[in-house]
Amino acid sequence: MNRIMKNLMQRNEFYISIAIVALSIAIQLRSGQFFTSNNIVDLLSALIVPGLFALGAFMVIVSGGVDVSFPALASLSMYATTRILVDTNYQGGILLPIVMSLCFGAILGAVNGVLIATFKLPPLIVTLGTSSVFKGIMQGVLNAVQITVIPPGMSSFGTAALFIATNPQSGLTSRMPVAFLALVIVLLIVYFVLQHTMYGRGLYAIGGNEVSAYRAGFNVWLIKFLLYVGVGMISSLAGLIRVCMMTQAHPTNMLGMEMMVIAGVVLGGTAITGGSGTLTGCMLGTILLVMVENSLILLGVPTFWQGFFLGVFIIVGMGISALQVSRAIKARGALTRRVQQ
Amino acid sequence: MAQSVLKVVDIKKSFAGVQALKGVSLEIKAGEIHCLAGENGSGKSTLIKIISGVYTPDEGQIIFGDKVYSKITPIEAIRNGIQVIYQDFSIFPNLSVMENLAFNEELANKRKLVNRKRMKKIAQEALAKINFDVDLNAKVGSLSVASKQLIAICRALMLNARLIIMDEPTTALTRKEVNALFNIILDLKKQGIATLFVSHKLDEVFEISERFTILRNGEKAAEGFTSELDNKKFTYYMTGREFEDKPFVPTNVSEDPVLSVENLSMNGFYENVNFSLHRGEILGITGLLGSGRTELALSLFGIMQADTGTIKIDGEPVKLDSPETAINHGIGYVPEDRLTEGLFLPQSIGDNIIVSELDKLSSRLGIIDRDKKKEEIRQWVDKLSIATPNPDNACSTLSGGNQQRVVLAKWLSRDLKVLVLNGPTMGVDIGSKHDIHQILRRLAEQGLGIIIISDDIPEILTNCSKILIMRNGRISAALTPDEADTQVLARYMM
Amino acid sequence: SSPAGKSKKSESEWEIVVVPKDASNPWFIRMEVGVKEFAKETGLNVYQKGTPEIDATLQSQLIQDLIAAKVDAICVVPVDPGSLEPVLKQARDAGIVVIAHEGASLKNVDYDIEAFNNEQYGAFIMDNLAEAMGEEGLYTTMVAHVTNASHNEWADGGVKHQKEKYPNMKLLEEEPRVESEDNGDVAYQKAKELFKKYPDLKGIMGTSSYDAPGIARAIQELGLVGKAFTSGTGMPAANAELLKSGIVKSLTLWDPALAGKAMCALAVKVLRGEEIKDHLDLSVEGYTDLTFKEGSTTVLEGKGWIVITAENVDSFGF
Amino acid sequence: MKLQIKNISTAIKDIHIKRLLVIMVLWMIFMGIFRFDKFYTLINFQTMAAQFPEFGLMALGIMLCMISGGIDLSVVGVANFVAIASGQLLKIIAGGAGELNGFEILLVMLFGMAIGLAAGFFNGILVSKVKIPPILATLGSYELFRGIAIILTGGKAVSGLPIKYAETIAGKLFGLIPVQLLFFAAVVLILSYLLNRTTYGIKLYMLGTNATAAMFSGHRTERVLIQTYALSGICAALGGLIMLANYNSARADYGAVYTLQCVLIVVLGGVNPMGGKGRISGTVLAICVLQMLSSGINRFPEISSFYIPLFWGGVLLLVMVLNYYRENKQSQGGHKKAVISKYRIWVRKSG
Ligand SMILES: Nc1ncnc2c1ncn2[C@@H]1O[C@H](COP(=O)(O)OP(=O)(O)OP(=O)(O)O)[C@@H](O)[C@H]1O
Ligand SMILES: Nc1ncnc2c1ncn2[C@@H]1O[C@H](COP(=O)(O)OP(=O)(O)OP(=O)(O)O)[C@@H](O)[C@H]1O
Ligand SMILES: [Mg+2]
Ligand SMILES: [Mg+2]
Repeated sequence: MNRIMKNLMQRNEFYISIAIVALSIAIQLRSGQFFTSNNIVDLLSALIVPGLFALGAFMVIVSGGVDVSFPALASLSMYATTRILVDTNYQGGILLPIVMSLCFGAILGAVNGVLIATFKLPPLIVTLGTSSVFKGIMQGVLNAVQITVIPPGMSSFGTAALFIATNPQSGLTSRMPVAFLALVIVLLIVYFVLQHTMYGRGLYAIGGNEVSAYRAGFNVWLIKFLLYVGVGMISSLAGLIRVCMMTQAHPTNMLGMEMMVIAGVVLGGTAITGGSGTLTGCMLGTILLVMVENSLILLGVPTFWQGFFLGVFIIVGMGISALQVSRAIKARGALTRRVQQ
Repeated sequence: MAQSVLKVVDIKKSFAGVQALKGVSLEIKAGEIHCLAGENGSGKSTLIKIISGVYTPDEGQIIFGDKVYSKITPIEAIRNGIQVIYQDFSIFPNLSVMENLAFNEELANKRKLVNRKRMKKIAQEALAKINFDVDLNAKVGSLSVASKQLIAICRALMLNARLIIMDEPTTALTRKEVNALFNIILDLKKQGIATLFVSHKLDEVFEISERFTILRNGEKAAEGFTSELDNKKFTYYMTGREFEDKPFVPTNVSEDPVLSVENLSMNGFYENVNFSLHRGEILGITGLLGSGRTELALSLFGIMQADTGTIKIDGEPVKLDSPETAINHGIGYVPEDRLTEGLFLPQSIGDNIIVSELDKLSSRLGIIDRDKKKEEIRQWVDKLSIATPNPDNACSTLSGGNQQRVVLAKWLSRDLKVLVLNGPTMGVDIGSKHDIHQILRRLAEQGLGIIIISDDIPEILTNCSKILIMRNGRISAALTPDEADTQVLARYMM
Repeated sequence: SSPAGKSKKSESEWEIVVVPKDASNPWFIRMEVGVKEFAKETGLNVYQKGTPEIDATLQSQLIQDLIAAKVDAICVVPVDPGSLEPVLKQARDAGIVVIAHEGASLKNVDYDIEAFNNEQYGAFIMDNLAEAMGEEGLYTTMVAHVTNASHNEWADGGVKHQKEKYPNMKLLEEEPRVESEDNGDVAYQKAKELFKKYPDLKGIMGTSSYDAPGIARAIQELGLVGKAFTSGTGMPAANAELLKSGIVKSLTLWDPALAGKAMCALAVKVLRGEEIKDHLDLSVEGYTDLTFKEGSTTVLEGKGWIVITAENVDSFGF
Repeated sequence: MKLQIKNISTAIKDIHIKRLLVIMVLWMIFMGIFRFDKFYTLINFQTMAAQFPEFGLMALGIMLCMISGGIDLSVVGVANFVAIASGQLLKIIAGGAGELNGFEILLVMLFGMAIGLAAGFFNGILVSKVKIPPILATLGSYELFRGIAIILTGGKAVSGLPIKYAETIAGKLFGLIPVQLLFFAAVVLILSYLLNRTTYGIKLYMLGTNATAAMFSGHRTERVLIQTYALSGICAALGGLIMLANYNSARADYGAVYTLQCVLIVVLGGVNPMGGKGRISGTVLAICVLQMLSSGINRFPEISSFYIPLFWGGVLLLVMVLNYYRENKQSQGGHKKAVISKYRIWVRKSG
């Protein structure tokens, strides 16, 4: 029991969970609305898109990189998909749009992949560049504008509900979107890949030590290339889901999400240096940030104070986890790389 | 005659203008223990990387039995029974022992899915081969250096290795662990597994190897049976020079100690440490890994703080709370690992030399006097004969021995009272090692107090005028070189 | 205030540039339609050029570039009127004709055309909301950003109007103004939170064209159709389904294409040196009888806004 | 002077700088062929020179932080915060009459710079003492400064400033040289002196190269970091003060696009995001290239401004790929390099 406790205390997930619980209670106290079925459903549905992005960002960070291009990539691919379908007056179901956006995502991701894996360029710089290029293609070449009427198959998918949660007191209802399943499925796939395939272990391996990975016989090029292709596909899917759920495509309103998504992943204990981090932590960190961003009104933070509050939250959250880490390092004497026997 | 496991013929390789290998051939026979020696930068690591498929040779052939390759990939090398233990161990610090051990085999078998049961079995079998006991789920990064090395060895033993290559396997090990390693190598020999290893420590070469190959400047300088070799010849083949190692006799010892340490303790690291150092003396500290000597050194340099006790400089108690205060009190520290702690590799050699004396070369406002700086750099490059065409070149262009001289120069350029060196000649070849020892002796004669922390027993015995042995955070013995020899030291260490 | 015959060049050499707030908003894409039409009708060199993102500094730099390129007239819809004053002054000093739209507070302009008065427009949105709410109940206002000038003027106008005219309605004191960040998804999330936290909340007055659709989505999902209401600005085609579904009763707008055309037409008149006086006719629908705002010699007001409802939404053709 | 020339000639040898020069020359030739009369005018160059200082100064701050191995994403937040606070002070000093003298302008600028210094100091503490990864520390502080700016103004613009301020700072010296450019040039000179001639410069590069070794060399690394972020804060503050003059108003959301643009500039200028490498001349050149590209594109009414980011990202990627080919030609031993290119960006290893 004691050992379990001690083990728990050393884990970042533990602190994040405490933070989530504390925040929930705070929201409950301030609004009386947190622990209602429909509020929980609302939060889960708000989690879908950031959650998908976070999964992609997480894998890249684990591999030792940083990707800031996923919002631009998702925007371009969802826009291209929607534009083509609207222009051809597509009336079918959701399958084709998904396949199309996955293809676009794979192609755009491959651009990142080639630049990073083949030319061995730093991922941050590459994705800064491609994010600019993707944006330029979308707005310059494709002349992107808001698309307000999307194919019926897409909007019915976006508004379809798994179930509807009703708050018995206020009578408010919230829809659990079918799209939530996409998050669950991708989460399961990513979990499987990371934990149960050599490919996934390879990601951790190159994040820990790329040279060793190469020497051990991992195909580093392929691992990186496929990583960016996969992340491109996940991001694209997120973009498409967002379009479906909003029943309109807005080319630019996902841009700028990257930093918050990365902040969530790192908050969840993923080392930005690569090689370590758990999927649980990643999701918990994301949930925490989504909760904060979507509960400022419930918390009663006045509009003018919301930016300030968010800033303080990030700094304090990061500060605590950073201090925690450096304390752990000190305790282990890693500063002097002391040998533990 | 045993069949050959590996043959390389006429290998050439060059990097951006440096011809690292100029046509080297080498043959390893089944079960033989072969030593590859040479000065820093003579091309040993390059040759090993070519054999293991990390580098592609410009010319030449790699032959396994009857298969002839002009280039290979790491996987092909592994399939042909080649396993390498790199200088940096090539481990994954972020992953578990089990994964570190099992990856190579899983990859060689082209497995796509992770099977923890199978991996566990592989790992357990690997550990069993050398009777090594460690928690399979521990993160390798949290283990001791020796354990890391053992893991690297275990990993190499799998996959029916026929040749195990070790690049300077003993740099990070103490004598006890070296003995264990040698037993393993002999065991492997019995199983018909050959070992090729690189080392700078002569006693080890003689103790374990049967045949040797010596490289000089990318060419083969000599090869043959170790039994036909002696210390002098070996050194001569490597360096083209001859050396004589006389024991150090301090000549210019001050009356009062320059540094005295009284009842110094740091909870969990070391306890009740007492010693004093006079100007002109060279004090040696040795002990096993984890005996607390590094922490003691770091406390003298202000990076770690002792809990109780006093440190006195010239009889005055001082409070050392940062490297800066230590330096201001005249204490310098040459760290264990020059690559990560001592040098700024991509920066110029010159800047590396003057980095600790910036304020001496600048006005009060922090503006650097360029002429003074240039003169200072030139002076130290000359004094320590650092081999470089231009001190503006990046420090990474220097060989290991020369890099170590740069680290020394960095400290000597300050007017120090005490210089602490942690592993001053780790990974440095005999030639440079000798030069560095001469420099240290000269400095002592000029009135500097020197502390050397080292695993290299001969180094301690020949260069120190006093020897402290640490065990479990305490000083277990204080000896003079005449009272000490390898056995005595080992007894106090364990 | 303008000297006659501003330009010495022949008309075919004139270069008239319309600078919108940004280039991707459907609103300004609609404006460009009008600008292009004007160019085609008159054969003059008239075009629209926007910045890739909505940002006051980028807009100001674009105008500086246009000054350096020595264009003849600049028609601008300012992101933030205050920030443009210095650069518009430079433009006028360089002899360039400056026409603004939605920039009534600007000083350094030849003329500013307002489809309407901001305060009145806000009042009008409030009327629509009040009607939907049955002139009673708790409401709040939503803007793109609290830093956005015109949205906040509309919202202020709306609130003022409510206080005067609808005594049974009440502004939500705890959250009198929320931000949608010009993002339909944020509008949706914020609206959901508001309705959860304040069960009595009955209406949200939107301003940005992303607000009403986002709020409507929240109303629909929370099962509040018929119990909570919204109103705001929006384009017909974009909101046809929403209006027809009955969640939103009516939206207000003016046609940006016509506004764009009107700016260009006015610029041409000024360049030609024609006299600008009350009851000005620009030959553009809704701008055929412009009058100066009271006490102003630069602000011309039209009769401009349109209400779109389920009935008329299909009749606009945009 | 001799040293100066030597500096320039070594800078030109730097491949990054060479490439940027080539790009700039090609673009100037292109503009000369297609839009000579609209580009090669005094007023156009004056306009460009008045435009880039505000974001150029922010880019210089980011450059310093990047050399230290970090980054400063809060510059725009600092700039707006400073502009708002200084704007409010200007109004108080000038009073109803709107009178202002040179001394008062100086005072306000010092006030603004002091705020920038404090904000940068705060970032420095977060990065060096609390050890938050710089990318996140400064992202958080960006939100924080922006939040404070909104609280100060209720989100509204600070306007109605005494015109004297804008006339002075956004004016032209001898009716020819934009005053903003003078500020920028002064900061460039000071920073290049700091980086090349002072102990701070060496310490900064060393810290960015290897923080552990810097500590073992007796440098007070935390202090160097704090100084660096504080300098970045001052640069951003100057940028904010110039914005205040350029727009004669201040608001919490001016220039939000600058953050990413500045990071792109700095990287394109050849600064290594892992730290330890980068020249001020590269950054200045990259700023000029960006300004010429975007001003140039604005000379083509038929090309949408959306192509600016496309060009910009394309140039960045092209330069990087060219570098790859060059370095690869030099050394085939890709794997030693792989160790170095092991990407540890924006992160300070603790200890
Ligand atoms: N990737 C590389 N790029 C450029 N030069 C290299 C590279 N690798 C090795 N060299 C150069 O090739 C020569 C041989 O280096 P190598 O590492 O093989 O020496 P070594 O004998 O292993 O030395 P040490 O004893 O220090 O380990 C040296 O001059 C070295 O600087
Ligand atoms: N985690 C690690 N990763 C890589 N190298 C390490 C690590 N820990 C130690 N080393 C290296 O191993 C060598 C031995 O270091 P270590 O601190 O274990 O020895 P020590 O000085 O005998 O120990 P102590 O001071 O605790 O008695 C050094 O070269 C050190 O740099
Ligand atoms: Mg070697
Ligand atoms: Mg140690």
